[in-house]
Amino acid sequence: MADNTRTTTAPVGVTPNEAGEEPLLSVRHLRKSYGDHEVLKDVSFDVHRGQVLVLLGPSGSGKSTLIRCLNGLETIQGGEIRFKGKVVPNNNERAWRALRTEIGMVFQSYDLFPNLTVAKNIELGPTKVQKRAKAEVDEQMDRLLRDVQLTEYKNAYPRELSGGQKQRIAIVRALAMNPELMLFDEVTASLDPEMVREVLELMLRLAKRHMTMIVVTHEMEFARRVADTVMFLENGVILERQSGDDFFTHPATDRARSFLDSMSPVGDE
Amino acid sequence: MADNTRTTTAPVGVTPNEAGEEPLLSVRHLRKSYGDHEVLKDVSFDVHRGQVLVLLGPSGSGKSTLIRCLNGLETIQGGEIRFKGKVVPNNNERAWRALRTEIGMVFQSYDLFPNLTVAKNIELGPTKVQKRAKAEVDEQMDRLLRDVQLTEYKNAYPRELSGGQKQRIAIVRALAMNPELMLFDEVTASLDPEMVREVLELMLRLAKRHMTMIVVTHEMEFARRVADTVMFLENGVILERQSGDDFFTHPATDRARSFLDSMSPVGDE
Amino acid sequence: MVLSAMTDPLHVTLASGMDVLFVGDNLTRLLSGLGTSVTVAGLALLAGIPLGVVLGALRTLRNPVLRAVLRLYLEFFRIVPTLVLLFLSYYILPRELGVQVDGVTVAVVAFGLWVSAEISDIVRGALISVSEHQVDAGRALGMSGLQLLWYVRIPQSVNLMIPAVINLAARVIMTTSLLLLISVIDVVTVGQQIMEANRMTHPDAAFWVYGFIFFLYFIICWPLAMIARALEKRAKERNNG
Amino acid sequence: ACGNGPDPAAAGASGSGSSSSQQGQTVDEIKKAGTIRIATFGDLPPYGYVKNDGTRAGYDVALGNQIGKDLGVKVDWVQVNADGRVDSLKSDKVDLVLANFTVTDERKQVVDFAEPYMKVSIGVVSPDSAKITSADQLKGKDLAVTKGTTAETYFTENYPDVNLQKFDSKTQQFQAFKDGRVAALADDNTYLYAWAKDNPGFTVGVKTLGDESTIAPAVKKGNKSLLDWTNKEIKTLTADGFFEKAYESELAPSFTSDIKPEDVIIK
Amino acid sequence: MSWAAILSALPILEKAFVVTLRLSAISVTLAAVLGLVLALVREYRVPVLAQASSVFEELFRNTPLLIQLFFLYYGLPSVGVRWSAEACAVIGMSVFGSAYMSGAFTGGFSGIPRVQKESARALGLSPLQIIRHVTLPQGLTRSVPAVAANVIFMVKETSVFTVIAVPELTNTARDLIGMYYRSDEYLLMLVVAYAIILVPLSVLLTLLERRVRRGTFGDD
Ligand SMILES: Nc1ncnc2c1ncn2[C@@H]1O[C@H](COP(=O)(O)OP(=O)(O)OP(=O)(O)O)[C@@H](O)[C@H]1O
Ligand SMILES: Nc1ncnc2c1ncn2[C@@H]1O[C@H](COP(=O)(O)OP(=O)(O)OP(=O)(O)O)[C@@H](O)[C@H]1O
Ligand SMILES: [Mg+2]
Ligand SMILES: [Mg+2]
Repeated sequence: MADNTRTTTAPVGVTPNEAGEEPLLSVRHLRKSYGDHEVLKDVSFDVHRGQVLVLLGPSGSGKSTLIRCLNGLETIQGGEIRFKGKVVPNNNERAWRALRTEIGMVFQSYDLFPNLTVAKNIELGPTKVQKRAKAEVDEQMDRLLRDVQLTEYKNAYPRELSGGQKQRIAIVRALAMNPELMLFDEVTASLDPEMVREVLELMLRLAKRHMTMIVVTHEMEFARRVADTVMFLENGVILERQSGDDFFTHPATDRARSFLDSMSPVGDE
Repeated sequence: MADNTRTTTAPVGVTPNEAGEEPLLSVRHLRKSYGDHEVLKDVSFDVHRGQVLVLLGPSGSGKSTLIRCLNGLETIQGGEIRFKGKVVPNNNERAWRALRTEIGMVFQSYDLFPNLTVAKNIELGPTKVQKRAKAEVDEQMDRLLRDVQLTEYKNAYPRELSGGQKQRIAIVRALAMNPELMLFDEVTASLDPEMVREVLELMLRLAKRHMTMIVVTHEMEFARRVADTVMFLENGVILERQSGDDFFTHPATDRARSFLDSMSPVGDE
Repeated sequence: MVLSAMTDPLHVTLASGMDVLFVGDNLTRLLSGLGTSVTVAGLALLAGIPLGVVLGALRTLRNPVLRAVLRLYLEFFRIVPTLVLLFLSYYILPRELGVQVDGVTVAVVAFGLWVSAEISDIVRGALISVSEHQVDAGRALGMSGLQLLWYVRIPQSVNLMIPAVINLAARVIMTTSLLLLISVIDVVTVGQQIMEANRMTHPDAAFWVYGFIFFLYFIICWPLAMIARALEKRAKERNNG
Repeated sequence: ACGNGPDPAAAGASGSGSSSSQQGQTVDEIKKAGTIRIATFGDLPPYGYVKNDGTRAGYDVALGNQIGKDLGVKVDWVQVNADGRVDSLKSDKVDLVLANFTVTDERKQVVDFAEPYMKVSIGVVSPDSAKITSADQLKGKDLAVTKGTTAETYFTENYPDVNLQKFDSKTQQFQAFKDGRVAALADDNTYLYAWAKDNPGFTVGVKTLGDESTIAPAVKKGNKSLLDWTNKEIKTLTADGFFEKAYESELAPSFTSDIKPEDVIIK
Repeated sequence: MSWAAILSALPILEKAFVVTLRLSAISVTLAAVLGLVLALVREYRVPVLAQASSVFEELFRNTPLLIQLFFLYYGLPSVGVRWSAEACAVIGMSVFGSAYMSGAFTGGFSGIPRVQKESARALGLSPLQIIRHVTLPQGLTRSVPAVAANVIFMVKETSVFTVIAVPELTNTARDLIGMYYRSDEYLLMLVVAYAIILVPLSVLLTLLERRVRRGTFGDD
């Protein structure tokens, strides 16, 4: 699954993986600015089916922005995004709206709808957007809830859940749409330390089941375990892109090395 | 300095430390409720000069409440707090106000006054409360700022500082009163991971200089390094109290053990 | 200052002055005058709220022309005092419409338009106060603009709108005190009729009649304010929880 | 189609709908509608006021009720203040104004007056303790008037040195006067006679000011149909002695004995 | 539309304009000061006064200004208290406005994060020092938007002074209409006069709001 490109400049042109398959997602020359401030500068990379890509980088480097671009939540200033081989017309909300049912996303801030029960939160997308039959959706929901051991909270409101439970439900809500790609943006960053674990374990299980995922996280131990590929971003530029094992043992750039140092627990000098 | 009581019930009566000195702070049978909800139940412990006491426990166990009681920020329902040998009359705001110049406190959420510059923030307590001469205060401030390498931000407003810088200034502000005891309540919990380190390192330096401190934290690695004594709180009760080394290697209670497990990085099974 | 005026003869007149309220049908007349005021307020709200909701929703759209026009509409009502608005309608409405319009209708139209402007701002404010995270979460599920409005923005902002609307209702009721200036027989007009009819027997009627009307308005508007506050508090707790 | 009153626009919709709103309702339309809308004061005893039982009474009201009877329709009273009388006609809120409406040249340009039914001129009432006996004494003093009355116009034009305090309604001007907020009050003398009788300690020190004027019913400008009918009605009523009777029942009890019917009624 | 009528009414309305401005300025200032005192009394839970302040606010927020003015001007003299029309207007509006202003200030004070006051206490500051260094500077800044809205509201409400014969804008315009029957001209002048006061005022207050928000709190 892991591809072993070790390069500081991103490849240009669609790169088939070892199996010769086309990538699921392919990004070329992506540029994004807020006003004068260029946040992503010529970003290119591929993600293949079943691959887990971990995005690392200091605060403000553009990780969230990049991941939001991959779901069409931001307008972009240039470049090309290709999903399942087809180019997504830039900044076309209608095209993205259709794609979003195939790309699931979970945010850092709890994003369950507080006015709806857990069940209603999960059903909303499949029934109202995908227009699937409620019976079938409910059956799938029950399965997913059992999987995360939250069946008993089906009729609870988000406010009755702990932070970790909320994030697991948010993941279930995205999974209920049967996405082909999942995007995770620091989903454990707002959690109490004790709850971080239950969410990360769910994500590990997904990775083991070959879900294609792009993950932004500050949990280094988790990143090390889950990453097929690591992409290190700074100032909107991909500084390096390596297999997870290589990145954590011998990062290619000084910047990445000092970043890894700063993330290790205090006092390990 | 570390005392080696290993007990699940807190000692009663003031306990001199090895050197026979009276404790700096001594708490007996402290009780605190919010309405019907009893948050602290009969809490007793001592802190000696130069000692670092780390308070651990799951969310909602009462750590913040306890630390706030030690600065008179909460009214209490019973018990006795003794500082430098003298009993503090319960819920007497005037008595506490005098003591607060000797007990510094830093909160989780940034608590610098946004309407004042860094310098004004630091000067406020020493000049207005302690009525010290501005020249002398300024000299001390310059020394402290140099120590945390933030001299250049002297005339900046808090909004121009990063989270880590804000917390270091908050610590400097407390130190400028020359307190004999410092209270820290999860001062790194709102920080980006990269900024956590600069704050924890400052706290480590303080500990090395024998500042007496009570610290609530979720950073286990840091806790292990800094703690002379660890006190484990659950549901408002001190479940155990041990030297730091002992606590992290062989906690006495199952509850503490499972707590430590849950705090370790994911996937260490 | 008031106390210094409380000399002895006062107590004689106090008793007699209050009687005015209970002579003849005066009490019922006052109450029915108040009924007129409350009816006007009710009709104005009934007309103004739906219009305001639509305008408010339109103001969240991106169309700059539409937004500018609606903003101007709001600003007009913000600048012109309600009393002046009432006169404008009183003098201009019948002429422009070429039909007979009585004071009550004038008031309902004027207040209704004013209410719609205020409601549009309440609705817009509430709709855009829904956190962008929530809207992003909806978009990430593939929802369309209308679905976002219907499933995310509206349900999450009604509990902010309702207290504001109740507060506005109380304000509209209070503002109906201006009706006397356009010849509507409202509670104040009735009060003045009573003072005039009893000017010989109760020379101090003004104190009691105006005092009573003051009290009447208070017992209508105060509970509304309390309800609004309670709902506001609950909405805040919900949003945090 | 809105409003509580009768709806002539609907009544005349088939034919002269637009003309009716140009010139007001014709007599035929009023009869068809079954109601005539008359503007009057609600706070001007003994001319137009509301009794404690909520019914209207007074000299103007008696005339209006007689008109309603002779037309064979119900009277729909619309209470106005002085400054609302012209506009109530202009904006079709009423068919007829019977509200102590003094005939003036300015007003003739905006409404049509019928034959007068009362004589009037401006008077000034003041406290006995500081009696005002000529208008010149008022210079630099506060004088209460009601907005839209002839008294206001008269003093504005002839005595610019008098500080006019302008009130919305009769109630308010008399209340302010009695509270000692002003030195004197100017209004129609007939009205002041009645008020001074009710309020011992006050005298109408200036009985007539300027020219004697008349009070007449008014209709919307151009409403010839109703104007002609009203003229005929006033003549008939005068001949029948209606106004003497009304004077005796409505006004006399409120006036002091030095006032004679001839001071008020037009022969 | 007659330009002659407009021109001849200009000097009269100009006088009325000044009256409206003057009474607005006085009432707004008094209301702001009184409102601040009421809010502080409540913020610091001064016994008795705090409750009195709440009752005061409820009473005058929930009754129309017009009735309050009638009561002051026509009602009080019958029990022996007589104030001039302008005094009634200013007293009435200040009382009425202060009920709204105290709400605005209370909102500003309660918006200060709890930790701000606590960290001030933790530094040993006395309650008065906390008011001076924390509550006032931060609370006033936070209440600017609500206070600004109240200012606009109060200036508009001065139109109600017309009922107690204060020769302000609305009163004067109605009077002109009553005398000369030219409603179009005078109504237009009335609306323009209010716009001349309120448009610049509201622009000014919006600018102040923006500045204060940026200046003091940034993204905090
Ligand atoms: N809505 C916005 N408007 C303007 N600038 C923005 C906006 N969102 C992000 N930025 C800027 O874009 C840059 C990248 O931000 P982004 O949130 O993508 O960083 P990040 O890598 O996710 O950081 P973090 O680890 O703190 O989440 C930052 O400099 C940020 O200030
Ligand atoms: N102001 C308050 N009113 C009512 N209950 C409170 C209040 N503050 C705290 N509590 C309750 O007291 C208990 C202890 O809270 P406390 O904040 O001391 O826990 P903690 O150990 O600091 O938790 P954390 O690790 O999440 O900070 C909790 O159950 C909490 O809900
Ligand atoms: Mg981010
Ligand atoms: Mg805590």
